[in-house]
Amino acid sequence: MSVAASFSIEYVEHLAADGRLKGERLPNWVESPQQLVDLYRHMLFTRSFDSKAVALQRTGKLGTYASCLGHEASHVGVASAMHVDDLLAVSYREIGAMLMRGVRPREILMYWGGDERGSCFEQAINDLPICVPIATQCLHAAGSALAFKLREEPRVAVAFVGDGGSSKSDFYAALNSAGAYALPLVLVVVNNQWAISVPRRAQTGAQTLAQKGLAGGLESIQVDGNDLLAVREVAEHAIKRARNGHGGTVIECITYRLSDHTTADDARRYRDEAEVKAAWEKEPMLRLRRYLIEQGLWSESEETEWKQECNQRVDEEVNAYLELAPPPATDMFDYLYAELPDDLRGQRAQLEGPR
Amino acid sequence: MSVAASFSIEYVEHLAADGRLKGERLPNWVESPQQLVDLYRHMLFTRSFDSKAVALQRTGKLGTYASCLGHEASHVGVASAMHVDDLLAVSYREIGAMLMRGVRPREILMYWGGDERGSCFEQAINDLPICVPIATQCLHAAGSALAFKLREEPRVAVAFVGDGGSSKSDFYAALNSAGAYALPLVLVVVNNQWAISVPRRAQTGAQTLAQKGLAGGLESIQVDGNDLLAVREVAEHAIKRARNGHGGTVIECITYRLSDHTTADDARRYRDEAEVKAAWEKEPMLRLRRYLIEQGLWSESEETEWKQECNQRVDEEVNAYLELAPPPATDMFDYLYAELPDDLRGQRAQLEGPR
Amino acid sequence: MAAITLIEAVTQALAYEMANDGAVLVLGEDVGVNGGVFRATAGLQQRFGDQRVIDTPLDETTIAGLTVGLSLQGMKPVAEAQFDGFVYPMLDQLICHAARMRNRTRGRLTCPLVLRVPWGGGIRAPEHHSEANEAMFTNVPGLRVVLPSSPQRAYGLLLAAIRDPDPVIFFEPKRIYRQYKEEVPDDGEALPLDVCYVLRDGIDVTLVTWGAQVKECLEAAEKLESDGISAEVIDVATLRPLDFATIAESVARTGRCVIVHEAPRTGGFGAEIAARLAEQSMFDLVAPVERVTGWDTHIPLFRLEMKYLPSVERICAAARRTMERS
Amino acid sequence: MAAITLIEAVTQALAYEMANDGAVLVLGEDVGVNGGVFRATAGLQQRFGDQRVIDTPLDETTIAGLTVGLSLQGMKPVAEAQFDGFVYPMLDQLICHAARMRNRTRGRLTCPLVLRVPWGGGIRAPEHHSEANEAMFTNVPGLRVVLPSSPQRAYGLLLAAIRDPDPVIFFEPKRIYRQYKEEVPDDGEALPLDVCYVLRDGIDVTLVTWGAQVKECLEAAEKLESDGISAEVIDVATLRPLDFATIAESVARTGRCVIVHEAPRTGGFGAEIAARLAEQSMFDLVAPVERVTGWDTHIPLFRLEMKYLPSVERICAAARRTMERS
Ligand SMILES: Cc1ncc(C[n+]2csc(CCOP(=O)(O)OP(=O)(O)O)c2C)c(N)n1
Ligand SMILES: Cc1ncc(C[n+]2csc(CCOP(=O)(O)OP(=O)(O)O)c2C)c(N)n1
Ligand SMILES: [Mg+2]
Ligand SMILES: [Mg+2]
Repeated sequence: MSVAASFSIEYVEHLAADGRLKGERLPNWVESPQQLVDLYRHMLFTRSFDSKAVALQRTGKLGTYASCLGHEASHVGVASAMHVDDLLAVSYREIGAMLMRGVRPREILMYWGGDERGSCFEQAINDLPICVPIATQCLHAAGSALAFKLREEPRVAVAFVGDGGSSKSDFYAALNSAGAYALPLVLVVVNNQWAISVPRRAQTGAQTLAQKGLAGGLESIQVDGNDLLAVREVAEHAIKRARNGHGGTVIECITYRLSDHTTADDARRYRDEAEVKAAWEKEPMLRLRRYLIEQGLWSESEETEWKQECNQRVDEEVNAYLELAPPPATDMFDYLYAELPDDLRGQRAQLEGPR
Repeated sequence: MSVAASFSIEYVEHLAADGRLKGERLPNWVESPQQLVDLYRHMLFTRSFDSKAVALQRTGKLGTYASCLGHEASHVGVASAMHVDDLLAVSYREIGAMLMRGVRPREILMYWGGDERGSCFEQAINDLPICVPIATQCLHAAGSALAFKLREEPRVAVAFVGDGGSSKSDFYAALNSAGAYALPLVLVVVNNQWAISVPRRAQTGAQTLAQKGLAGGLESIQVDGNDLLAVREVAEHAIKRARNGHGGTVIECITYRLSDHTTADDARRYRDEAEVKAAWEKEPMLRLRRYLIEQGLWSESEETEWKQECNQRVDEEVNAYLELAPPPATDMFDYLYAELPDDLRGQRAQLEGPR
Repeated sequence: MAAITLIEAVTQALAYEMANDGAVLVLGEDVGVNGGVFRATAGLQQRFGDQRVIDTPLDETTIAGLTVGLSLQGMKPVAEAQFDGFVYPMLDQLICHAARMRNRTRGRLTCPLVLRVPWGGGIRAPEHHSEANEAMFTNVPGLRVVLPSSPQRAYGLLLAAIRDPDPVIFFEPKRIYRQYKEEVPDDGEALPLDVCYVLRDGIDVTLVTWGAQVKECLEAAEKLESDGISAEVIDVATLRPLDFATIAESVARTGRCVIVHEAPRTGGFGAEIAARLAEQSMFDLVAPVERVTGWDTHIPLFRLEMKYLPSVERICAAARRTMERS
Repeated sequence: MAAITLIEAVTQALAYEMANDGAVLVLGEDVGVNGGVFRATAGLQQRFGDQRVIDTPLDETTIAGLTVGLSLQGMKPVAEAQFDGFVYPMLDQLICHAARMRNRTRGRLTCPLVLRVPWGGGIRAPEHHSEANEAMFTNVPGLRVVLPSSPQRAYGLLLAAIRDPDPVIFFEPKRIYRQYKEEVPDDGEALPLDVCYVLRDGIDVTLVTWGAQVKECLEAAEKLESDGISAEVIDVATLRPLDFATIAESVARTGRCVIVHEAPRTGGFGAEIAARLAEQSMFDLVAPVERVTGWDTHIPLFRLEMKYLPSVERICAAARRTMERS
């Protein structure tokens, strides 16, 4: 009996829940303290937007919405490590990452407000739209990464997927092809412990979700997903590796879904309030705020001020969203093919004309 | 940074290619030397049948056929470790395992001869029929294993899949659910280095195929698939573990496809003759025969005699197959539903009647 | 006996048959403690335990494959697809295996399974949550395809589906899950799996439909009545195998037929009914057949979805055309 | 210019367009060194390199998903499904993504891809290698579905499919891959993607078909001719979008229509054509429409498969019935 292969999965963390650094100093990626403040602002903006979106849904002004409460460090940590030219493939909850990449708040609202125009991003033109069929976006990212590689473009594709989504065939297929072709692909598994009502442990017998990467021969690493310092470090490393032609990585971000699954869900039906309460102790904003304040980089008054500014910006976006006239019904024909086939002209006319 | 999990994949071998034991003595599973002789006979019977089937195809008396030349140790080693009540889910190449389980040679011929009745096994009634859509049988085995577990039956499901098949979503899905439900499931990956023309290295970046099991938290082990002693040991261990409620295992059997992919294939188009020649040096029969002869358990004359008997038995089966009248055309309706819906009676009558 | 909604009738049928037959089990995403995202399996895990009501990992391939495997062992799994837009990864296992196993093993192995699929649009749901893809299944030999449109039919047909020894795709029109209540005796009486239901008699035109559109058709019939047009309304209920005799008999009387469904028109199951009329009822028809369907587009996100779904107006207009063109 | 077979025409079109457009690439199982199990990509990897002709891991979900991703980046991937029976795991990516991307992003992102699918039975192939599942695709908005039946049409339509800015499912009737040769100039001329071809003129009955059955229909027309029945034969070639005008125009002249396809009848694409006749050509028809199709069963293993496929005899009998019943 001999050993054919051996592996270990590392866990990375820097910032403790109480806001203290675990190590001696900040990780290398931090170029200036101001960088941390900027990222913290992004996280706060995300949270402002998110709570506003939930409120809009509650008052009937938005359809079902999936909150990203508690995911801010994972979203901002990863997205901030990307280059503009890279590609982001989200599922539906990565609001923080989308905003960071330049998707406009109104676009996100339009999408959840039942308007396809929300996926016609004005700025984040490299990125893929929200992808509801779980984990299928991982393969779009893999195929895009293959295109980058074939064309020798120094670009990286980053896909987000949930703990639940990491059970899905498409996720395995993506990591398998990432390994087979040594693709510049980073798969970020946001392990927020729940897939609607199904807990993480019911999804798989694996000790970590990161180790799924081993099935494809990928780099595989676990990180405290509530720790911006750690997430950004791990993401930056994986993205650089990918860009330099060294292949793909699976990153498991350990975090917690502090909200219901969506506004259509009631999590009290299936999970313990105590668990949620405990998770609030570890949430990502608080610890970073504590750290920044401790270091004299941020203050309560700046917090208040920035929150106000966030709310104002969000309100503007909300207004823009609410004022939008519905799209013409004929859009459903007009964007179906590059050119409408003759066969469908009659139907389009019927839709348009008086019935 | 800390270590979240670590793993190693072991490689098991006992019998060297030259027929010598690598260790001091036979593995524990061997109860008597006669057992080895019996299994060797099975392997030889498999090879006789297999070469006859190829010959039948060459003379137009059989459709496309997938030879199992070189896989005899993997097939017989695994199948002989199973209980009668266990379930075997094969792909299409595991002739050696099917024969060992009691599938009649004529049934295998009927199947490849274009006759559905070949899947209506007379004896191996627990086992699933040949499954052409790659790796889908792994989920049938997983679902069956779930049934065994729910009913608290001490039964184990064993599925075979190829190196190519280990890239398929269904394989990952099966190992994921085996881990999630701690199923009595053993997934045997027969790594014969080729999936038609695609070499093992092009399927995945993983160093071993066994390590895919880690993605589901399964036991994961590699074995010399040309070494009956090792395969049987590893299979027996995994099956026992499964039967005792300790969950699933992925076994990777390292072997080689000595034949074309099927009779419809010409492997010279894509692989080196030298590679095949080298593989013949390691094939499973020779080393076991050397060992048995060395130990005085087998002789050249016994070999000749048994081969004659095999050929005779195979010929009887071939004759039974060739004499079989075609099934009635109406069978396509009569086995479609438990009872033919009224809606289809007209079509059946049309098929039956004069057209 | 209290009146119940369509979805409550589904739950009632599941509970009845689980109590009646120990081989019946329910599996899917969130079907356990959560009782399903639509609450179809609410209370079942509490009552029957987590060995009978099983949450699955989040993978539709897994659900379909496990379901096939369970059914091969004589269990009677009732799997749930969370929404119709997520059934596609299940097709391979359903088509290549569930639908073929009896035939390909000449009866040695069978797949007595049910796949429940919340179906169709009109509930302002997110993207991929409003599909009507029954046509993917109606060209598949070996399957049965059922689509009830009332609490009573949901109860009786689901019982029949579970008891049927072959695989059944059971679509549930989610728009009318809670539309109205009716009394549904919990008597375990199944309905036949190959019968169309005449919901309203008429003499001028036959409206043939299934699922949520039954509502629109009945409303259209009311409206047409006030114009002096008498419309017969047929709920197809089981698409495969099709009880064409009931439709043909009606059209033989009315001479006119409007087929209504919310799936896209081209290649939808309405085509099959129209085709059979062209084959078998040609000489009975006095006016061209009409189809009122979802457009040949994707069902839009919800700001536009009501412009996509067949409306009472479109149905009435089509019925009137059949009167004018005869 | 040497005459070539249908499959050689496929190879010729692929090679032409790969030389013409650097964004075109081929991917699938065994398409590389091996040149595909049917040899459709033979020689392409040698000529264009392994960055343009790419073997994939053995997973159809992977192939479909990578193809979508490649097309999103402006590549023009031509993926191969090894056999039609293996396309089902591709449906999710094709239906939920490829077919919808343009619409759902309002034109921001598009999926200019082709999926080539060796299609149909009649070659004594193993189980799951003989399916005719075009109806799975014809109800999907946003897709084009093409099915050529001659070397020339294979060449011209495949070029058109690759150049089309939207996803195209390209079925190749494997039974006639090598049936006969014809001259196919390698001139890069594409054929229109929405045209039916009248292959033979006739005045009594219109035979409408696609794929390998074109052969049977032309033979049937010969046979009918000797009985004094003049049959027009139409090759549909592109199923979606459908050029119904050509069919309607023919039926307006003949008054009779026999639709022939090898897929199972119920819910097959023949139903759509019959349905449109019932809607738009009712007053032209003098006899009921006939469908001659594969039975509503699975295509059997090869000892029985010719009893499943539409035969010249069945087609002739149906045509004669249309004469008798008018
Ligand atoms: C293919 C598919 N199946 C089912 C669903 C319904 N669904 C939406 S979200 C969800 C759970 C996802 O959990 P996870 O991947 O952990 O992501 P999270 O919601 O926690 O971010 C499910 C089952 C879906 N969107 N797609
Ligand atoms: C879903 C599916 N895709 C493609 C095929 C065609 N095919 C048959 S065998 C094969 C290669 C299988 O290789 P592997 O899994 O290594 O098994 P081996 O043939 O070596 O035993 C392929 C691609 C198939 N049968 N099923
Ligand atoms: Mg989650
Ligand atoms: Mg192999």
